[in-house]
Amino acid sequence: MAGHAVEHDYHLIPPSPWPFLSGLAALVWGFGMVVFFAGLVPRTGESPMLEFFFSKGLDSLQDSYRPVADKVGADGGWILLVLGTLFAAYVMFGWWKDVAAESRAGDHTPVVDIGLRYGMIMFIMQEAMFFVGWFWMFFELGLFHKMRAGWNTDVLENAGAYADSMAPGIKGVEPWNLPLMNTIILLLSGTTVTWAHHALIHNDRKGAKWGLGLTVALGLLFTFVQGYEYLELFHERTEGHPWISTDAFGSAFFMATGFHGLHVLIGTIFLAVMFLRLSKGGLRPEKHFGLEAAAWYWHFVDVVWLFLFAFVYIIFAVG
Amino acid sequence: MVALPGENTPVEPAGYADDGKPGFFARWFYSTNHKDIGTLYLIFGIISGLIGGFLSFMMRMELAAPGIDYFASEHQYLVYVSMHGLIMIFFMVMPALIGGFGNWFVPIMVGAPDMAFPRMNNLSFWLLPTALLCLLISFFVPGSASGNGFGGSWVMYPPLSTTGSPGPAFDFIIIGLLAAGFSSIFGAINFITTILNMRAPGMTMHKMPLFAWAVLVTAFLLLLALPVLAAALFMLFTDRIDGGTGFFDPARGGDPQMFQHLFWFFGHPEVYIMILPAFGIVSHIISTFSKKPIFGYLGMAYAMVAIGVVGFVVWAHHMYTVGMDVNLKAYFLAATLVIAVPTGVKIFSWLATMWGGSIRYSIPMQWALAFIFLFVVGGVTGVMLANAGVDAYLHDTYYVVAHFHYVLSMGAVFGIFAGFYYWFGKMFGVQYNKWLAGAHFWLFFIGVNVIFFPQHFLGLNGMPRRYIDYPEEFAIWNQVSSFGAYITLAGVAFFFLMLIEALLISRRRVGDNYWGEGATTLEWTLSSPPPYHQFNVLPRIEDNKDEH
Amino acid sequence: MKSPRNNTTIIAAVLAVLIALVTFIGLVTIGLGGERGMGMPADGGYFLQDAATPVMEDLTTVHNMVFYWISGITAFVMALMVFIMIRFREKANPVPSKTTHNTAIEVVWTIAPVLILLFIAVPSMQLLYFQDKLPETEMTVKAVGNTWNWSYTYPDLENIDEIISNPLDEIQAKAQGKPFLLGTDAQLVVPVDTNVKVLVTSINNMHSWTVPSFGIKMDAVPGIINETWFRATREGVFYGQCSEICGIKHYYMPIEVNVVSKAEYARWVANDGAFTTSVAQINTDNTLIGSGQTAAQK
Amino acid sequence: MPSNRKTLIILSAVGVAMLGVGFASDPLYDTFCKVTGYGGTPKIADDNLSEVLDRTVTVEFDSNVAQDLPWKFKADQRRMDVQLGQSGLAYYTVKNTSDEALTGVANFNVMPIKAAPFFVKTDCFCFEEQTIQPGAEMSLPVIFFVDPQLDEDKRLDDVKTITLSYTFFPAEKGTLSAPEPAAQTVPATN
Repeated sequence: MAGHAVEHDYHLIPPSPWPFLSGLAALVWGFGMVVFFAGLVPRTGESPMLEFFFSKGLDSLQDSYRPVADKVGADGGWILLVLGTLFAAYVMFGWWKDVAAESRAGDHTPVVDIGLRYGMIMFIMQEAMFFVGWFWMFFELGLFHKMRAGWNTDVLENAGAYADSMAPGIKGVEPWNLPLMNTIILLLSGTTVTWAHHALIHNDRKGAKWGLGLTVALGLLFTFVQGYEYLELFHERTEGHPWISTDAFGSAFFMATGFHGLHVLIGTIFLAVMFLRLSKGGLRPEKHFGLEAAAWYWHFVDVVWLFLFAFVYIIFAVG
Repeated sequence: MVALPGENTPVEPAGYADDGKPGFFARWFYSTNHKDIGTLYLIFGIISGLIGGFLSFMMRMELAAPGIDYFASEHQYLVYVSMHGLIMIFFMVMPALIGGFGNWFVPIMVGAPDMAFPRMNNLSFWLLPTALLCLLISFFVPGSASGNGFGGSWVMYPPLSTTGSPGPAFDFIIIGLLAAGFSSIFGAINFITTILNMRAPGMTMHKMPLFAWAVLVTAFLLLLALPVLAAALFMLFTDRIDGGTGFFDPARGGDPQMFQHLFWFFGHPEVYIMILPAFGIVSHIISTFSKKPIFGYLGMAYAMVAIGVVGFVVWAHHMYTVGMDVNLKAYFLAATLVIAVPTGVKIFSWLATMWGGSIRYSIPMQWALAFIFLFVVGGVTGVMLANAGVDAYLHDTYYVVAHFHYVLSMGAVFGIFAGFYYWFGKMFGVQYNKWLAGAHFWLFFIGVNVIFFPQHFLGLNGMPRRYIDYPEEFAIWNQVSSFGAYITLAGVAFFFLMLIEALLISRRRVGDNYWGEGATTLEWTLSSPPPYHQFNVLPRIEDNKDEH
Repeated sequence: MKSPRNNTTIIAAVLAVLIALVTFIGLVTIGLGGERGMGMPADGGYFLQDAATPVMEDLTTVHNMVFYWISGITAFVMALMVFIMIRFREKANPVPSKTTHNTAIEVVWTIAPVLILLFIAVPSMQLLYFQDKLPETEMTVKAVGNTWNWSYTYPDLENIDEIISNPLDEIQAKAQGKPFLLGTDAQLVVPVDTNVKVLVTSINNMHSWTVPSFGIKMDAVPGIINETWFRATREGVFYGQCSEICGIKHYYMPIEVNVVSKAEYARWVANDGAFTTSVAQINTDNTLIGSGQTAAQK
Repeated sequence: MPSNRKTLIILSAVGVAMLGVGFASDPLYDTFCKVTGYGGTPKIADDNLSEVLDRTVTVEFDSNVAQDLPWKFKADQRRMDVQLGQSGLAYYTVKNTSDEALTGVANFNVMPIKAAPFFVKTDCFCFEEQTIQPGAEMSLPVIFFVDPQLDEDKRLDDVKTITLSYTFFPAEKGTLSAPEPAAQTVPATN
């Protein structure tokens, strides 16, 4: 009852502006997404409200398909998109700063700590389901769709036949090149992050810093290599191998690896933040859930990549 | 007002009046209190319900007679159809059941002072107004060449939602649904963590109230189903960009039917997401007013788990007519029929709970009994629709509309109202006027039946869904159905009268446990309304000899 | 339970049985006795449209069988509820029992639905496979969904042009004596007692080709050709409506199938797709085959 | 902390080795392929090497043109009887009836679904851009065979007819192929 002093270990949080601001940030960002990618193209006279706000970029909707050119990035949507992203970044910074402060203040009692673990596991579970969606799409394109459309039966028996089963026009990406390198980079970073974790447990802060720093560097290297690979693929496209983002396989390839790349970036930032906290004297040997969460997340990203490598790259490999 | 036990006992205002409550803005906008957030969710649900209800009422007005009478264009009608579905599902039922009652009572029922992540809890809420705003904006921006708004129904099948609706209206809907989806995912993480990690000492999983069980299963469904929808929505979004992807574009080797698989992989668990919390609420009400413990508690809990699990493997029964391989259809037929088994266990367990009880027909009990009956009616038509062969006739007819409104509009919504009246005094500290509430119930009960029962006939007679106009042969039953909408509207009016009367005019205070001996869960040990922070000393759950 | 309060128990039981009987008999007689639309919805009808194909006949049988079951279940649950609500109301039973378990009955109500579902599943599966398995078809028609009309072609008949089937507006419909929103200006013509293969596809949005009396509903998906079949057993005009949301005129793209005698069909084919002039007598024994039709059937 | 230092050294060594292997993988793989001949498999199914069975199926040819592409597209033959395992050659003819050069791309599918896995095309014009000058005609061949394994599956005993269907869609501007001289006149993407 109310009269009693608090006798439990749970963490009751005072009112916080961040959730409300997150909602606003999401609104700005969502608006930016729509305006940036879709454009606001009301038919004349149909949307006085929007014409009032966005009169400059208005276009008219001529027929049932939108005009091709000039739509992406039109209407000044990028301003909204950037604003929304910055807003969201600011909110996240403020929010997690609060969390870190609370952790230092000792609010994260053992039971709260377990709760955080549950939360992180659930979060990774939902991320996994998100990738299930992409992989499903991918397998549909690789297997079932071709099944309906006519396809070799022996594809399940060997990978070469599997690659042959694709409809003409679908081409995979050479796996034993940059992708293999990226696989090794990610696997390596998995070991370095474990190293960092163990070093921290043994209160070897220098070692932990080295491990984390290396992991971040490897994460950046991965992103760089991935970017380079994309560049090559785009380049290839202009030279008459136009499969990327044109056919459904290219779509699945790009969106799946792209979302993975996004998660690598997020994970890298996560680890970088942990590195900063570590450098500033945060994260104690007995209490460093932030680092653990980052490591879990990093391992998840790693595992997703292994699946991508196996199914997206190897099975659809071109000779 | 009939004197209910305890409801005339004045409650001393001390103890919670100035229990560290923050000021108005901080309390309602920066809230980290599960009860305040639950209240916000309920208010949000009521507002969305009004919007969605208005849309459906307009549709029924239009359909009352053949010919196009009220709508400016056919497109506008389709926009109303689509938005009615989306708003009712994502912004009325889910916020009210999971966000509202889940937030209010799951922590209390498991004996926790608050949710596991109070701040994230508020994030879940504040993403919803953003999402709803996006959906409302979509009304006013171009959808297709035929007008403003998106008219592709809540299922959003491409190519109608890609090349068929090129305007930004649908992009706003995608963004809105993504925001609502993330809101639900964060909510699900919160509920799972709260339930698994914050149960009071002695509260084992098998002693946990059924509503908490229901929310736990629901949260897992949300956690596993929504990300797939998010992926599908992203695919739609990029497919719609010029020079973008071609997932669903047959010209580029994509497959328009694949969206349906992804969508229904989410969409089918979604219907259980909407109904399971109602199951939980109804279980408590039946038990309370029969003054008996739940019959077959474990069976009830695991029936919900079974429904959740099987719910994930039956999605394609929404797609019997798309041209699937017959063996797949046969599998989905069989799997769908299986769901009837745990559902039957629940129905019979409720009846068995009442058997031998001492039943008091209070308002919540009336809603709960109506729920059982209507859910049975909606459930058995589900068995009919599960038959892939018969579905070739009934698919996309009004029979389907009648079926899912019986289980949702009458299942989920009756669950919501049952819970609302059950916990009204607990949440707001005042009791409703029994007469107004009764009028609400009876008008609503009769109204929805008059709306939806004739729709079975329309479907059997062959009337397809999403039609603004129909051949004269369907006129009679449509007229009856629309008449039901007017009755229901009157019922809704009484709901608001009841709210105004109870909250603003009379303010009859109620005691801690105003339902008496049948109400045994932890919320009845607290004051009404509960203190701002309950369980500063955690309750200890003793072994109950009645339990196994 | 308490010592039986005889009156209450008896009244409750009698009422329950009465209500169950009334519900069941009412549902079954009214539900299965409705007027059946002949090729189109019946006015104010509340039952399936009349069957014009073997598939629809089977479908009706399965529907009726399931309908008996679900009416019975509904009546049973209603009776139970009525009995409980009367017998165990607060006044009649002031002291509640505390029973929470009865393994036997829990097993029963788990097993019983399984058995019922088995009874339902078997004929349902048979219907499903019957619908799906194409018999030896004697002719092929192709229905293509467009925004917003259907077009039909006879791939085997070179002399029949594509039939574009547009809906009739209210005035035209009245003039031609066809139902508004069902009638079209150009029908699909097929012979009676013939296995017809239907190919369904679309050239833009998704549609669904539906003829309730045939028990057919097949989605028209762009880039994908779906096939189904029917064998109309009686002559007449059969109407259907598009059943997959396809845009603003979704309600306004009806389907009209004219089933004619084989002789009439042969005449129609010989006449390049017109009924107007009569053509020389055609031997009804081999009527079915139009000019372009070759040996699809051995 | 000696144990940690040891870990560091081992991990670094492993890391460097892995990176090295990563960078070396490309030339290594190339060599591997040159030696073994593995990897250079052609895209479309190899030649039809299956034995020919007595059982015959009828392959029917169907053609569609999506909205907004003013083409006429027909199979030259309505149907063709082939024995299982026997290769068939069929032609489609597509004609541009508009007065501008247009580019289209075809997709295909096979009915009944259960027979589709056994329908193998060894040469096909699907998913390749076809640009046709105004009023011009083009003949498009498709070589196919029905896998004799179809005979082994009991489910497929009732399959007498297989429908092969192609649909031509307008190719979107600049998305499908590099600009070739012929493709310069891009269709209005609508």
